[in-house]
Order: sequence, then structure tokens, then C-alpha cells
Amino acid sequence: MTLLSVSNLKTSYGKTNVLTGVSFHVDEGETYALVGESGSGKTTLIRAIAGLAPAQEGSILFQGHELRGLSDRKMRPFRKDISLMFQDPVGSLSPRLTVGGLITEPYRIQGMNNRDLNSEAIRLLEMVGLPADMAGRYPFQLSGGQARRVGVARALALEPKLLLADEPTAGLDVSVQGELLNLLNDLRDQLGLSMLIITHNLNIVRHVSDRMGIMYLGQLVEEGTTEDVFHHSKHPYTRALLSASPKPDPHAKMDRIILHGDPPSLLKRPSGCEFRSRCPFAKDICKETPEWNETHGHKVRCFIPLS
Amino acid sequence: MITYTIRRLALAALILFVAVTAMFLMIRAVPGDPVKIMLGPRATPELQASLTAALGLDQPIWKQLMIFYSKMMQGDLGVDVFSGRSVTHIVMQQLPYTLELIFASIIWSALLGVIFGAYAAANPNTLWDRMIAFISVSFIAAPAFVIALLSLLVFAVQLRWFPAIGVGEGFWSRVHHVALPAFAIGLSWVGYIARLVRASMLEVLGEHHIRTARAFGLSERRIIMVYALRIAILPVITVIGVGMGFLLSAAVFAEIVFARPGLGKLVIDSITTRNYPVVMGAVLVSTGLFVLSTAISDIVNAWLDPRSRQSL
Amino acid sequence: MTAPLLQIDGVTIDYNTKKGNLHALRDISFDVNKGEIVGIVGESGCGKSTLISTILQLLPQNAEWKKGAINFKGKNLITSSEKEMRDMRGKDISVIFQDPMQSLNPVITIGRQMVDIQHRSTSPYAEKWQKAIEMLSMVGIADAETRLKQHPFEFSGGMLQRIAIAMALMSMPDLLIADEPTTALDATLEVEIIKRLKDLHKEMGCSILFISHHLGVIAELCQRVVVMYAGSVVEFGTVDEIFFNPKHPYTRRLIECDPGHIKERAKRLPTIPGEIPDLTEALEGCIFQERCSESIAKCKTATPPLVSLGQNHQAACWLNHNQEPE
Amino acid sequence: MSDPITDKETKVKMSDHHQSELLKIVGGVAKNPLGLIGLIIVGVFVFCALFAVWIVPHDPVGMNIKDRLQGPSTTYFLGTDQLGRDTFSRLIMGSQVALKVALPAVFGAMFIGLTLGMIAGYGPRWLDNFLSLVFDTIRSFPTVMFALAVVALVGPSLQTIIFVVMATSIPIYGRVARTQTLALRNSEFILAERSMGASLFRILGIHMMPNIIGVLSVLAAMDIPTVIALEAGLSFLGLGVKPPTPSWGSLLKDGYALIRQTPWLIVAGGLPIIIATLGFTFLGETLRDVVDPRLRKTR
Repeated sequence: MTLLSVSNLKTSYGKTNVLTGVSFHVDEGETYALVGESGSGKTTLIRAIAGLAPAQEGSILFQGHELRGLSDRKMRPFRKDISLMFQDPVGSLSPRLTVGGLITEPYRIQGMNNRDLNSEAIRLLEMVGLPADMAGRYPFQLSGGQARRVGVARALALEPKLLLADEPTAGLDVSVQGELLNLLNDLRDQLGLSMLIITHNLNIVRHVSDRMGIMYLGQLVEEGTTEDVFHHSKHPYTRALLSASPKPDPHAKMDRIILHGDPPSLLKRPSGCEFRSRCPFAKDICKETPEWNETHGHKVRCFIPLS
Repeated sequence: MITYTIRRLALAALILFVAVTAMFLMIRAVPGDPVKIMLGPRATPELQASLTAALGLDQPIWKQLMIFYSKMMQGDLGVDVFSGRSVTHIVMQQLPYTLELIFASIIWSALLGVIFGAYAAANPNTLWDRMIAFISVSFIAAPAFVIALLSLLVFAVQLRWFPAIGVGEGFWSRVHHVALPAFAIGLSWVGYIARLVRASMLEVLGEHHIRTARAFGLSERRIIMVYALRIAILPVITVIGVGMGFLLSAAVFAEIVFARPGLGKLVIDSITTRNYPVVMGAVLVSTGLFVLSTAISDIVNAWLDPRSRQSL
Repeated sequence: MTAPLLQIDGVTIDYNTKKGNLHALRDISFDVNKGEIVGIVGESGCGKSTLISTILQLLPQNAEWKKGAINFKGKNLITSSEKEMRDMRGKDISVIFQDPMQSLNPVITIGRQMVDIQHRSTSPYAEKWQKAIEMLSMVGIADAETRLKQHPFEFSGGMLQRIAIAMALMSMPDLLIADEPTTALDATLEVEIIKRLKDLHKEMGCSILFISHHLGVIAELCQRVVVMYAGSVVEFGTVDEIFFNPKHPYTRRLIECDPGHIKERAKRLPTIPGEIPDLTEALEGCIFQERCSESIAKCKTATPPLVSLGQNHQAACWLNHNQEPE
Repeated sequence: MSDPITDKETKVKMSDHHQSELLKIVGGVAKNPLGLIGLIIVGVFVFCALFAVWIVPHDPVGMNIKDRLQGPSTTYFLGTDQLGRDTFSRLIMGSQVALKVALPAVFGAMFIGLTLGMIAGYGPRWLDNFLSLVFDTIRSFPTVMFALAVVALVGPSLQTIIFVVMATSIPIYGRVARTQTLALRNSEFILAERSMGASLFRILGIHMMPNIIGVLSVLAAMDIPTVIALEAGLSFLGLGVKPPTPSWGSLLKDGYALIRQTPWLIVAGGLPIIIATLGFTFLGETLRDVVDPRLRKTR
């Protein structure tokens, strides 16, 4: 059953349009990863879904309810089922509250403080593998890893149906990254959670997501199951991204696609296929705007997809 | 840069317009008939009627405002009820003395403040640095008019090193007369600027681009004087711009204590004689001076720091 | 074998902090030959930046040199005077820093800064301006003439990093130190910068000390690799030895944890449990033993020395000692 | 799932930190020598203001012409003024006026400035522009000039001074509160609260305000001396509290008139102002370091 379905979502700030019609869906219990570099609009997208950023056009259906344009008051009941995890682990914790207070903040906001909040706090700390005496600490006394776990505990306090995670492993060393991803995987299986993760790090996507989409300049350019996209990527940009993360192996063969030039600015978007200016395979036809072409679940927006 | 200057001056004009209108309405909103208050015991009905007409007080408020602004545009700030002389002339006659006092106090205090601040930043946490910090804090704490009174008592009355009254004729005599009041007003400013320069210099010296400059072997002098000062000086310029308002206030006291002519003394005297047009004129000119100085300091800042050009 | 360009021998640096003496670097030893690219791999808190500041002698006031020497072109940098060091900085040794947005003066134009760093050459201003234009086009920045008149905040991260490279290579240094130059950039930009560095290295033949926590980049770019953990060198060897025949548990775990290394989709990702030990407390035994799954009794008591295991490969771990080659 | 090493069950005490936080701050201030001096001076000042009526050796308004213009003696610690009134008693009573003006004016301005500043910083753009214009306009009047104009219109009194001082300091707090709110508005913890559906009041009251009140309270501690000086200044110009209520400013006014006869009135009127302002400034300085260590590096 489809939990979240986003169709033709458009956002713009003043004259710069950031998202130019994004469509995808996340099924129940599925983890969907959105991969894109800085300036691809992925943070704007996830914040639009969480109701923190305005979206001018398109629709965001959550279990059939339209969320786009809802006032804060009407949106509040849905906030129980959708929770957002932020990129900066310490920065997303209100500095003057203790960890115990932070974790039980969702209960207070949703007016569910008739229960014993202390025991809830201990339960949640337990769930993310933090000692109970952590509840008395303030955010500035936490390490990156610990703050990240408090963020997870807070996000899962009301057992949401959909967890939105903005760069969950940003700023973590490789050795600590694994710990957090394992925690997310365990909790997903325990609570039957659906997750939408956005990141620029392709390596972690392969181990966490069921389906994934590649974003470029506010548009999805390729989408499919993670295995499909990794082994048979079709869009030149995806292929460049995949080849761009060097393997820790000195003899790895280097059939790499190097993109020349910088991504065009959102102010003056190229006409037709917006990747045309950097694509090594660009042809005349690319001056037109490519539409989706789909082969059994694997979509790509390119006139001459790579084999 | 040019567009920024124009927009900043337009904002300054808007602020001045709103301030003057507020001032104008405030005077009109006061209960009681200003004319009767002004004339006091000499209020005969005919005198009252002619004065009301002269000041246009019988017109509706917004009409009065129109008249006021149209006259103000031609530099006419109304007429002094008692002496019949134009307010603009009176105020402009006193303005130079106040400006002389303010610039004298800014120059010595900003100079000393920057030197103290830069020295303290150059060798942090040394004995000198802590001493400068202590002195700056105590200077800031000393209110200008108390220092004025005490310095008058000690240096003028007791020791007679400095004249206690007047402005003096000729360059050196004027300097001799302005020295004590300028010292009194500027003193708290030395501490204020010293601390600001030290704090902002230390902060800039800690930034990454300074480390890059050092990694390229630039001389320490060049790094401090060009690479660090260009950024560290920005908050100081803003404070000096805003500071004009504080100095104007302090100048009022210094002019009274040292019996110097100037805007401050003019306002005090015209208040005791209830001479509203002159009060209005003097306050208007000093507000204009303050709004202009904040605008200039923002413009100088924008010229030195290209990033702030987009801020308007 | 000619003498190495840079030889770091037993360098030990402490920081005296409120909580006591922090042993930031302990017995660091490795060398860089002329024209060679040596990589330093280490996660946060391993002492990479302290090492760079020590080489450049730009240590903060609370840093205290304990022992060790750094020989660069036959001169010990630690005992050199500030004047001698300043002569070398930007001429013989230049640096590229991590965050391009922070490492250039925000209120001075790029052109002015590029001319300023040529302060040693006596050629006229116009010539220096021309050299700046040349260098910018060499790193692939179009219409350099107008670009020089702009300020850093008018450039993207990628562009600023290319400018930083141009500035660093302008004086044809003998040693270029690159402190995580691509960490703040996106992957596609990272590979482009790496490729450009490789080409410039071939063209100019300067040695490069490349610091990163990204194993893939090190594997692709460097000839020899130093692995650092919490302030000490745990392994040092050719890139093939390090990646295919790691002789220290930390290096092995580091390679295993790199998601790029894991071919198939893993249900549970490998991790290194625990955290970096507090370097202010007295440290005895091997620094990694708390988190090491293969630690033996001796690890707790004695600090393993950096021992050569042949074929240009050294490691500091007691496990290697009983199979030491004859 | 829980971490084996620290498995001991401890009662999570969501203890109320607030009063312990206050004690911590006072403790922190007392440790610093500057802070200690400040604390003592402010303590004496408040003590005099509160118990002035009881600790005054003579009747501050009681005149005895025969003892006029005496220097300091055992009976009149700081001598007498031209009407033979005891300067020392008038000085003690003067501290009452100073406090009566400073506290309501400063804390009133702080809270109004805080609310307006937060509204400007968090509200829609047009409201921000409007409030900023209001702040800039009020601020554009040089404080004393504005005070003189108002006093000229409504006549001198304690209420006028409090109104004038409060009006001119609201923009100072307003602007600082606005910039702090603007900086925090897009910070991730505020977005996190919004993403959980927190109401506007909860965001401003519980999450935004505690992070701003620290900076503002330091500003207030540093602003009290300026307010005391302003009140004394206005009384010195004869536009402050109406005689005979004793104020430090009126002491100086008499002193100025008799500067050639006796220096004691100026010394007696001037020194308490300087000492009181030193005390508050030292207190404000160390309060800044204790409340917000981040600010320390910019000291």
C-alpha cells in the first residue's frame, strides 16, 4: 500500500524555482533514498513534505490525505505519523532543554502528557542504546554520535509511520556511520517503519534503501530499485555519480565519467535537458525536454539512456 | 556601491521624516494651549490670537505639517517667538561649537581606543592586556557629566590649568577651552572602543584565512594591518556612527558644566523660557545629524566590506 | 637512494589544556621522497591538523614540543627561526586547506590576494597580475581577467578550491600539503579536483602530502600511505601493502568499514565500537587496544613500536612480532 | 539493546534546574574578583535604597541654616549644603530615587524590547520592516535631547523620567532581540520543534526566549549605570525629580552653583554615581562571562 505519494511538486523562492515537478512514492515498510549533490533541492523537498517549506504546486498525499498547503493546526495530527530527523545532530536539539526533556517533547506538544514521561524517556534511551543517566545531560555535553541517537529517539517517540532523515550520517566517521545505520535498520524492522532518506553519499544508500531516486537541479532524473540503479544505471549523471566514489582499491579500473564545469546556477537554468551542459554524451536532441521512459519499474529521464 | 548609497540615504531620509513628524505631533498632542504656556503671564487675548495665527496653530494638524515641511525644505525652521529671529539662523549659529566639541572628543578617544585595543589584541593575556581591560571597563562606567564636573572642580577651579568658561578666540585658545570638555565626553569612549577593537581583532585573527596568509609567509605586520584590520575595523565604524547620538547627549551636559555655547545649551535655555520653535529646531537638527552619521558609517562599512552591500 | 625531501622523526607534541596535558602527537615518524605523493589516513581526532601545524611551525601558544625533529631539504624545521620558516612558507612548502569558503579573506579581491602572495618576487605588479591569470586558467577557471576582480563570496566551493590550488602551486613549491581539500566538496567535484591534482603533479613534479579520511581517494592518488589513529602512526607503507596486506587491526577494520569496499548489500554494516580514548590521561599500552578485537595481554602494558616488516612496510602492533621476518 | 557497560538503573531526576542554575550564576560571579567587587557595591547600593529611611543619620530635608556649607565632620560625614542639610543623608536617600528610576525603566524596556524584538524577528517581513523602522526612529533621537523635549512638554517628574528612559532603551533591547531571533529562526532545533507541530507560543516562549534572555540580561546589567547617570543628569539640569526629593543629580546641581565655595557637594554627589555605575558594570561584565561562555572570547 502506498504510504506517501508526491506528484509534480514545485517550489520557488522569489524568481528561483528550486523544485520543478518532482514525483515519486514510498510504500509501507519500504526505505526510499533520494540521492543528489548540493543544490539539487533534496533538503527543500524533504522539508516541503514535513510541512516546513511552502510548495507552490503539485500534491503530497499521505495515506490519501493531501498535506500540501495545510495550516500548522490542521497539519499537527499528521505530525504524529511523520517525523523528521535533521542533518546537524547537536544543532537540532534545543540547547536549554535536557535530553530527557527533548525526547519527551513530542508527547507534550501532542498533549499526551497524561503518562509518566520519565519512564517513556528511559524506554526511548534504552531503545537507541544510551544509558538512562543520559537524560539529565544538556545537548552541548553530548558527542556527535550520542546527539544523533537522541535525535533518533525523539523522532521515534510517538512511533511514526514515516521517518524522514536528512543526511543521517553527515559528520560521522566511517567507523561510527555503520553503528547508526545498523540502529536505523533494526528499528525499521522492529517498528515496521517506512523511511525516506536523503543523502549525497551513494555508498550508504546501497546498504540501507530498497528503492532510490537520483535528483539533479530540482528534478528526478532516474529512479528504480537500488540493485537495478547500481548495476544497470541508465542516466549519464547517475553513472558519473556511481563512478565518482573512488573504491578503496589501488587497482580499481578507472572507467570514470568526469563531468566538466560546475552545476549551472538555479537562476539561469539551461533549456531542454538541464544536464546537457555537463553531459559527455549530449546530442542535439537533448535540446528538447526529456520525459520519463520506464522499463519495468526502472525510470530514466534521458533521450539516449546508457545500456 | 552607488545603489547601496542611494538606498541607504533614502532610508535615512525616511527615518528623519518619521522622527520629525512624530516630534511635531507630540508637541501638538500635549494638553493645554502651547501659546498660553509660551506667553505665560504676558498672555493678553490679542497677543494670543496673533501668535496663534503666526504659528498657524489654528489650522488643522495635517495642514500645519504641510506648511512646516514646505518651509523646512527651504531651510526655514520657523521663527523665534520672542526675538523674531529665524530659528534656523539661531541653531546654525550654535551648531559649530557643538560640532567642534564632538569632533575633538571623537578624535582623541577613538585614536587612543584603537591603539589600546590593537596593542591588547597583539599580546593577549599579558599584564598589559589585563590592565587595559580593567581601565577600559572602569572608563566605560564613568558617566560623562560626572567626569565633567569633577574635572572642572580639579583642573579648572582648583589647579586652574584650564579655563572653566567659554569657547576662546583663535585656534590655540579654542583648543585650550575645548580640551577639558572633550576629555570628559571622550573618556568613556576610550574604554568602549578599546574593548571593541580588542575583541573583534582577536576574533578575526582566529579565522582560517589569517592562517592561510601566514601559511604563505606574509609578514605579521601586513597580516595585522591589512588582512585583519580591514575586517576588525568594521564594527568600530558602526559604533562610531551610532556613537554620535551618545556624544550629542553628553555634549549637552559638557556645554552646561563648562558654560560653552552650543546646541545643548540652546535647548536648555529655550526650554526654561518655553520657546517651542527653537527647542523643535535644535532637536530636529541634532536628530538629523545623528541619522546622517549612522548613514555615513553604514556607507563607509559597505565600501570596506562588499558583503554588506547586499544587506539592504 | 637520495635523502628524502621531508623526514619526520619521533615528533611528540602536547597541548596543555585546563584538563591537563593532551598528548596530541606521539612519536610520529615517516618520510616523503622528492616527487612522491604520500597520503595520511585518519579519522577525526587523529592529530592530522596538529601535524601540519608542526611542519609549518604555526602551532598555537599552548602547544609544547616534547621531542623529535622534522628535516626538510636538510634543515631541521623545529629548530629553525621564525624568519627562516617564513621564508619557506609559501615558497618551498605551500598548503591547501579543507574549507574553501573560509580560507580566503572575504573583503579582499582574489586578484589582490594572488598578487600579495607573490611578495617575494620583485617583478612589477602587472607581471604578477599576469601570472595570477595564467595560474587560474591552468586550474580551469574561465575569463580569469574579470574573475580576479571579484571577491571570494562570489564563487562556488569548487571554484574557490581550484583558486586555492592555483595559489599554492604558483611558487612551484617542493612540498604541497593538501589538508582534506575535497572533503567539503560533492563527489563529482572531488574526482575532478583529484584528477587536476594528479595532472599538475605530473607537470610540476612537486611532492604532495595528501590528508584525507576517505580511503578511496587515498588509494587512487597516493604512492605511499601513513595510517594515523589518536595521535600516533599505526602503519606506514606502499599503497598496495596497506590496502592488500594491512598489518594493523585498525587499518584492517577501517578498510572493512568503508561502504565502498563492501561489494554486496550487507544486512549489518561493520563498525569499530567505542570511541577515541581521552588523550589527556596517562596512556600506556597500545592506543587502540580498548577497541581492538584482536588485542592480547601485552597490548595493555607496552606500547608497540613502529617496526619495519620489509618491502617498505611498517606497523606498530604486537601481533606482527612473533611472525617477524628473519 | 542497552549498553552493557553502564547498565545501572538510576532514577531519572528531571530535577528542576532553575534555582540551582541561579545559584550557579551567582557563585560564578563571586569567584571572579571583578564580579565580587561588583556584587558588594550593588549589594550596598540596594541596601541603602531599601532601608534609606532608617539608616539616615539626619533628616535629609531638615534645614539648619547655622550649619550651612560645613566640610565633613563627625556629625555631618560629608558636610552640609547651602541650606545646612546633611549631604550624607541626602546621598543615601538619593540612591532610592536612582533605584526607583533604574529598575522599572530598564526591566520594562527589556521585556517590551524582548517581545517586540522576537515578534519582529519571527514574524512576517512587513511587520519586521515596520518594527525596525519604529526602532530606528526612536533611536534616532539623541537620548538626552529626546528627554529634554519630553520634559519640556509634560514637565519634570519621576514618571516622566521613567517613561523617557524606557522609551529610549526599548530599541536597544529590541534590536538585539531581533537579530538573535533572526539568527535562531532557521536554526535546526527551531525547525525540529516546528516539525513536531509545536505552537508559536511554545516555540517563542520555551525554545527561543531562554536563548535570548541571557544576552539581554547582561545588556540590562550594563544599561542600569547608564540609566542612573541619565536620571542624575536630568536632575542636574533641574529637569529631573522635583525638589526637595533628594537625588544625586540635585546634589551636583547645588554643588555646581557653589563650586567656588565648597568642593564637597560635587565630590559627595559625583562619587556615588561613579561607584554605583562601576559596581553595576563589573557585575554586568562577569555576568556576561558566566551566563554565556561563548561571549567570553569576544571580551
